[in-house]
Amino acid sequence: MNWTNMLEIILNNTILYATPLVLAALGGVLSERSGIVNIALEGFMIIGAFAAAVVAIFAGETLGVGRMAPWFGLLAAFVLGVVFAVPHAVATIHFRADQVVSGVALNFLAAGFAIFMVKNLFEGAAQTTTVQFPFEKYSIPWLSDIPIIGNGIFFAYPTSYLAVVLVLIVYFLLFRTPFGLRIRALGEHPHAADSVGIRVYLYRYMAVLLAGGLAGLGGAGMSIAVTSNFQHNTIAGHGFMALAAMIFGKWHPVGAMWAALFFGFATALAASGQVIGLTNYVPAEFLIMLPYLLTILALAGVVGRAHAPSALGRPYVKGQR
Amino acid sequence: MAAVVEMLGITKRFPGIVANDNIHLVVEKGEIHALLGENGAGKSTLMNILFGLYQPDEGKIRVHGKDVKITDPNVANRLGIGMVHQHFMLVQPFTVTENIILGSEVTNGPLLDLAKAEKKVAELSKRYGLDVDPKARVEDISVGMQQRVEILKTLYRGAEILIFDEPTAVLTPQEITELMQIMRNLVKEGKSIIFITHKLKEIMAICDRVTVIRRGKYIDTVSVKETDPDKLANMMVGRHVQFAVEKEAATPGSSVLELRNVEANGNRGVKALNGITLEVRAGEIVGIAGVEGNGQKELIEVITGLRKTTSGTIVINNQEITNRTPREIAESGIGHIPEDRHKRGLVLDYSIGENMVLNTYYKSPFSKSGILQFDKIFSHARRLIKIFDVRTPSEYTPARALSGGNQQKAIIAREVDRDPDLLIAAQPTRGLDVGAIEFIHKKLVEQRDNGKAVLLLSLELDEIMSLSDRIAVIYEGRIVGVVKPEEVTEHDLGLMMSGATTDKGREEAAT
Amino acid sequence: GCGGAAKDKPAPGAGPDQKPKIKVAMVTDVGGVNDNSFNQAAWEGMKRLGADLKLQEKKEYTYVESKKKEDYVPNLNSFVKDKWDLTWGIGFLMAQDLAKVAAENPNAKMAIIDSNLDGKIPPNVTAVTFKEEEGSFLMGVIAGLMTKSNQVGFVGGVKFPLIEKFENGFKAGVYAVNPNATVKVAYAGAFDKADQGKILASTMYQGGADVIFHAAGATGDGVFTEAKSRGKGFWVIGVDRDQSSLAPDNTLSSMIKRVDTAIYTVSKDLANGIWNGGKQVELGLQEDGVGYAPTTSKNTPANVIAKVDEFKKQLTDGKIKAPKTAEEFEQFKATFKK
Amino acid sequence: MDSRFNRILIPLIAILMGLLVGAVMMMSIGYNPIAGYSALFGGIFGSAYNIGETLRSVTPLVFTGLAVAFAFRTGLFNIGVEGQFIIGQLTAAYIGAAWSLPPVVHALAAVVFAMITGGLWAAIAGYLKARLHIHEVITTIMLNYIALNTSNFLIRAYFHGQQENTPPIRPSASLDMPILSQMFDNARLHWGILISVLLAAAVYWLLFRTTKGYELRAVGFNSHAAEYAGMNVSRNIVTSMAVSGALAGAGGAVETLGVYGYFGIQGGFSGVGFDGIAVALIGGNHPFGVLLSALLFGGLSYGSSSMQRLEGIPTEIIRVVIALIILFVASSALVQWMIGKFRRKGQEVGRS
Ligand SMILES: Nc1ncnc2c1ncn2[C@@H]1O[C@H](COP(=O)(O)OP(=O)(O)OP(=O)(O)O)[C@@H](O)[C@H]1O
Ligand SMILES: Nc1ncnc2c1ncn2[C@@H]1O[C@H](COP(=O)(O)OP(=O)(O)OP(=O)(O)O)[C@@H](O)[C@H]1O
Ligand SMILES: [Mg+2]
Ligand SMILES: [Mg+2]
Repeated sequence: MNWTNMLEIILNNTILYATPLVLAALGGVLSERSGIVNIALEGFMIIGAFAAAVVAIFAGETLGVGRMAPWFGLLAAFVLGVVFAVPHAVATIHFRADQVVSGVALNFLAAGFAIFMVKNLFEGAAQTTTVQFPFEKYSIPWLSDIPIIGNGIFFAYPTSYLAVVLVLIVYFLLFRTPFGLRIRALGEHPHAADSVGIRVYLYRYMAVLLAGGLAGLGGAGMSIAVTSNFQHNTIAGHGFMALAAMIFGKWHPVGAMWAALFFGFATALAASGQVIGLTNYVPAEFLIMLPYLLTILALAGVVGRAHAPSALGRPYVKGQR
Repeated sequence: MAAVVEMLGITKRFPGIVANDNIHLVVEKGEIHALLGENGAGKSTLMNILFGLYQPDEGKIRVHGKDVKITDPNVANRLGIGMVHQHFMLVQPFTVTENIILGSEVTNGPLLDLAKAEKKVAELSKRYGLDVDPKARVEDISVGMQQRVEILKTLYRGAEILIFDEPTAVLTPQEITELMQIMRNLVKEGKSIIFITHKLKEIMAICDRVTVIRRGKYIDTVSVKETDPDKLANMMVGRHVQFAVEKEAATPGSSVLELRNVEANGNRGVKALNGITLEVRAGEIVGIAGVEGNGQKELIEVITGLRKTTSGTIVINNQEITNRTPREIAESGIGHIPEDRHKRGLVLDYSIGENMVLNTYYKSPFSKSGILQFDKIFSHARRLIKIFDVRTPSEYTPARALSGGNQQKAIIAREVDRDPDLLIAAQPTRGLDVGAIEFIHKKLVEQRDNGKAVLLLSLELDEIMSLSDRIAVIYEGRIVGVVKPEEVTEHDLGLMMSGATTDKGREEAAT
Repeated sequence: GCGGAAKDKPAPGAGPDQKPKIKVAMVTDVGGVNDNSFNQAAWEGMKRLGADLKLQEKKEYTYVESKKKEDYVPNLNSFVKDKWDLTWGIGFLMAQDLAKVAAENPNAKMAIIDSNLDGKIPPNVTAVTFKEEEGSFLMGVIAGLMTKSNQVGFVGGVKFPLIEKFENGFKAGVYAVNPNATVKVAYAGAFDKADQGKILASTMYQGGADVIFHAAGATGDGVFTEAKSRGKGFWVIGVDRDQSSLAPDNTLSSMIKRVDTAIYTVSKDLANGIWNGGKQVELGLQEDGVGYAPTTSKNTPANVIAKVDEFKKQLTDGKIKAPKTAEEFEQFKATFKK
Repeated sequence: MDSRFNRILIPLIAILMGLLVGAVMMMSIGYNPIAGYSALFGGIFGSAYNIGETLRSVTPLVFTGLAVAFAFRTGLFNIGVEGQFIIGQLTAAYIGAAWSLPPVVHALAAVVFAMITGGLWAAIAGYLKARLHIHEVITTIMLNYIALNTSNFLIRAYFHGQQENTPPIRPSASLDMPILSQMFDNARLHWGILISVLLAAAVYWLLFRTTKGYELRAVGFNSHAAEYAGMNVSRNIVTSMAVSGALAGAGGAVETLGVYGYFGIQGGFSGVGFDGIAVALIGGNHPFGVLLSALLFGGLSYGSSSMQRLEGIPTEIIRVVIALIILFVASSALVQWMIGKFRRKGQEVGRS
């Protein structure tokens, strides 16, 4: 294939793969900046993927809203993501549960619940039917006429554009508003925040619930854009990759985005490698694991350690250091 | 004058102990009221109650004559009560301004307006003579400036009644004089101040009245004019306290520690030590005097192996230990009371007993062929707790649960008990009450008299003066002079510390 | 049970007038019974048997899902130990485990799909395998004839012998009808990564391929969504069952494996007293064990289908042999002539 | 004493609450919880065979649980157990098939080498953290995929028997326990169970009784203080990752040598490593706690398939139940609060 095509598709796949990770990682950033560890991203993504697929199917087939269907799905994913974040929030904030334990529990809960519901909604089937109206790629006028990056970058799913917008929003929220200042203070020194009368619990709740919603959107990005259905393995480790992106991106929304794009780029690169027949020289398995190798190498190259919010993972108890 | 704060019959119980037992505290408008008591006496607790962080089990609180329930810091803020906490409540990666406005932010629509906020902060700091850089990150500024930020936080919230919990424990002498001036300005502005300190001369210097508590019980409230340090010490400890350190003249022996032109970089890569040359001999206490941030920290770190030197040699007992590992150096006969007890000195989640063997755990009798001997470890701990009077429920209590004062005693016990040839003591009495200080000073002198070398680092000039046999003054990573305490006044020392003697040289270098 | 292989009496309860009775169970692999693939097909076969013999679900025919690899043995045993007449293991993944259980319980009758147990088939086991290479060959023929760009693609799940049968059969089919067409091959490294499937597919399509055949389970779903979102002219060929519903306007055909037929016939035979234990039953085009989906005619012109049937005949007559491995494919290229 | 009492009571209550919610879910879709749970417990304890298989399914969880718990105790989060387990499986399969040694020795050699390779694999993440300060959570996640694909490649290219599997291990390398298996009606019981218990004891001893354990935990709690005390922080980080990985590797080895007798190309992760995280955390990251939580976790998931087989109840319900149990155990504050309320009620009743 000629190299412009190649470049286009690599860029395009980079974005395709990165989008769900970016959305979920944003959730991670919010939650962990407020001091609550969030390895439940995987679970929230599962729930989001589930909700989006089911609602998109229902809206498309029963309500007959046609092309609007995926948007309903997206909304549902956010809402159910928030709902599922509630137990995590209650357990870790109110009942001081170990935040990792609670996260692990939620991953189980989400997986179990989602499949359980699918089996009930689709007479016993382990996966939903195919989403008849999934998201379609949109190309941005003018921009998409630019050679290479036009088709590479400005021809993507709405979820990708949404992700970019949300990166900016979360960035402003965290670094330009009082809300963000308070959230970040909680992640660093909750006692300080408390001593100036910030409602520690309230703000942590908001952060964790929003995180659930964002990760939910990430899941939706898989089921109604990429796979067009939901089944037990629609989300297979993506939540953990998002977690990695968040850390790689140093708990910063923009950083997380670049990290996710990096994973996506490596994945797309590996795919192209196989297709152009590198497998005659390199075993397929090595191309398949390339992204993970590159990540480690990249991290080894990065100067300056990422350091987590100081109070991350420690439950907040008044009057105790 | 009307009472602005009345705390009447306050009782607060914690699991296993009564921190406050029917305590009274009445503060009048425009006064600086000292709260005095041993470590663990209940001062911080009482103040945390006034600030709404703890709820009293009994007793009532009146502010401006009205009964109030201070359920949380918001209420306290609304009542015009502000607190400068003993352990700073500052968000390290935030800027000064961000820390000050946190919780009552300056906004422009939905967004933060940091520019406007910085102006406000600048105004405030001018008005009260609290010099801060609004844009600086807290993690980059000196402890003194951090404290000024804490004060600004309360003023920014319009506090009329300010609580200072041991502000001076962490300050340099210069900073202390500045703080005193600030406090005077504040009362001029009509504020009232509650001032916790263990340093009686500070109380004598600026307080109007002082309330003394002991072991959680109210002792008395007296006017400073009608009392003196000895009376206060007596009231607080319940016995006579010896302030002046009694010691015979030193009989220095062979050289124990020797540094030759040692250079090293600080955390930010800039040169922190440039050519330190210093000797400490057996049977003497050498004090390092200097303004904070002139290389004291780095000096100790290179000696103990926690920081690499870039050039120069360090010799202990005639054996070179430059850039050896901390363990090798410790084995060669160094004991180290670290400056930051929480960061370096203790594993807060380990029991006191386990902490007492933090650097000997691998040696007999505490470890036999790789196996820990807990009976030995804890009996050892019991012994030290007894000798050094560490106030702890038991040797199994986690270090975290101890009063900072007692945490400090535990560390000192551990290091002194190892009976090292060279004992490095950094800020050994910071935050301790007079009783504890007296005791620790005795221990250091004992070490010396047993023919051991002691390297004392303290920001308290009078501690340096009273303990040291020789004083080495450090300035900009160099020893700019070694003097005998009886031959200098605090004033001369202060001048040397501020680099006065080398001003000219610096100007030349600058041009 | 009562040993003795071939001449087994009809199972208890079978009288002259009434239908023969039998208790048959199947153990799915980790895909679960509704995997839209061969576990599901297997269960359809069971249901057909149940309807036919008026068997009662759960009591006389049933299934159990395996969640993990470790579940296979206990799941198989759960039926063997309550003396069910026949226990199916669905999928090559449980080959070793089924052999083990069969050996421990020589009186229990068992059968497995997709494995010949490395040729060492115990007397109480029937091993059903399919000639995927033959079905894939036909898919190759379709792809080879339908491609306009002379570039076609193959997306595999994980690279191992079973999937390589698909790959090489397919390549041979393409070669047979269109020697100068190139086949791009890529493996996702997983059967459950639809996003990988989509990325591989889009890379292939973008690179000029216009037909893609997948043998990658759920990873293949990504191939369908990619074809669908690209619209007309980007073709995909499904696997195992008729997958055209996933992208009706882009699906040329599906290489179907009649797992259901296999389950149905072998079980029904046993009910009627026919049991060929210890043997490998290999189902190819001949036996209708593999073939192309009925919906093929939707997007594939009749002349192409005719060509496919022609090759089908040659394969069944043994005139040509579809290759299973890379080596066999090389030989095929060497020997095959128009 | 009260706290010790709670340490028993809280998990019990958590389990009950979890099962309760599960029952509600069953009823909500028209299944009979009594029947469901009797099927579940029948599936766990119902027969000698089931008991045996339950124990078998618990065994790998003990290893992975120990691996995660050990890392946690030393301040590290090892999400890489999954991959280290795979490395162990591969190593054991290779040594078991390729070498020829006298019986017991052969099996032991395979386990030991699996521990070494698993340990080295994990040590990579340890080294990257110690030297380059790369967060172990990222590296271990990445190393999982790398392990999976490396193993798949090695098997496909150099080491496959029939089809996608490695050649079977030699009898001399097997960890089977024929006698015990017989007793449990051919359940796949093997020496690995014993090994897992021994390792649990060993981990306890290493962590809480030895000088090394004191160091490892100190570094985990406060690396600055550890450095001050003359401990080599970097080396300790690498060591604890290596030990953690060795435990996982041992798990992989016994799974290969005791259960399957071969290893194969994998389409994905088995999840046993991730389950190990849950097991470790339910077990309070204490070796003996891990033993118990592995029993709970393994038992429930194993029994769930009988629930599906006999009553047609989706096994996901059990996933949910397990999730809730973890959640309730974690939120011990909640449970304590409930116990408290309950007690107070009791007292009031007593008074009146
Ligand atoms: N949150 C708490 N939990 C348990 N005990 C506490 C708590 N806070 C204070 N105490 C106990 O109450 C006693 C008084 O503590 P407090 O901090 O008031 O002493 P202090 O006067 O501030 O000591 P210092 O002079 O060292 O600051 C201490 O013995 C401490 O153990
Ligand atoms: N988690 C806890 N459990 C028990 N006691 C605690 C706990 N946290 C704090 N304390 C007690 O609260 C009191 C206040 O803590 P703080 O650090 O102010 O002690 P402190 O003695 O004032 O410190 P310093 O000696 O540095 O002045 C201390 O006496 C300490 O014993
Ligand atoms: Mg205090
Ligand atoms: Mg104090």
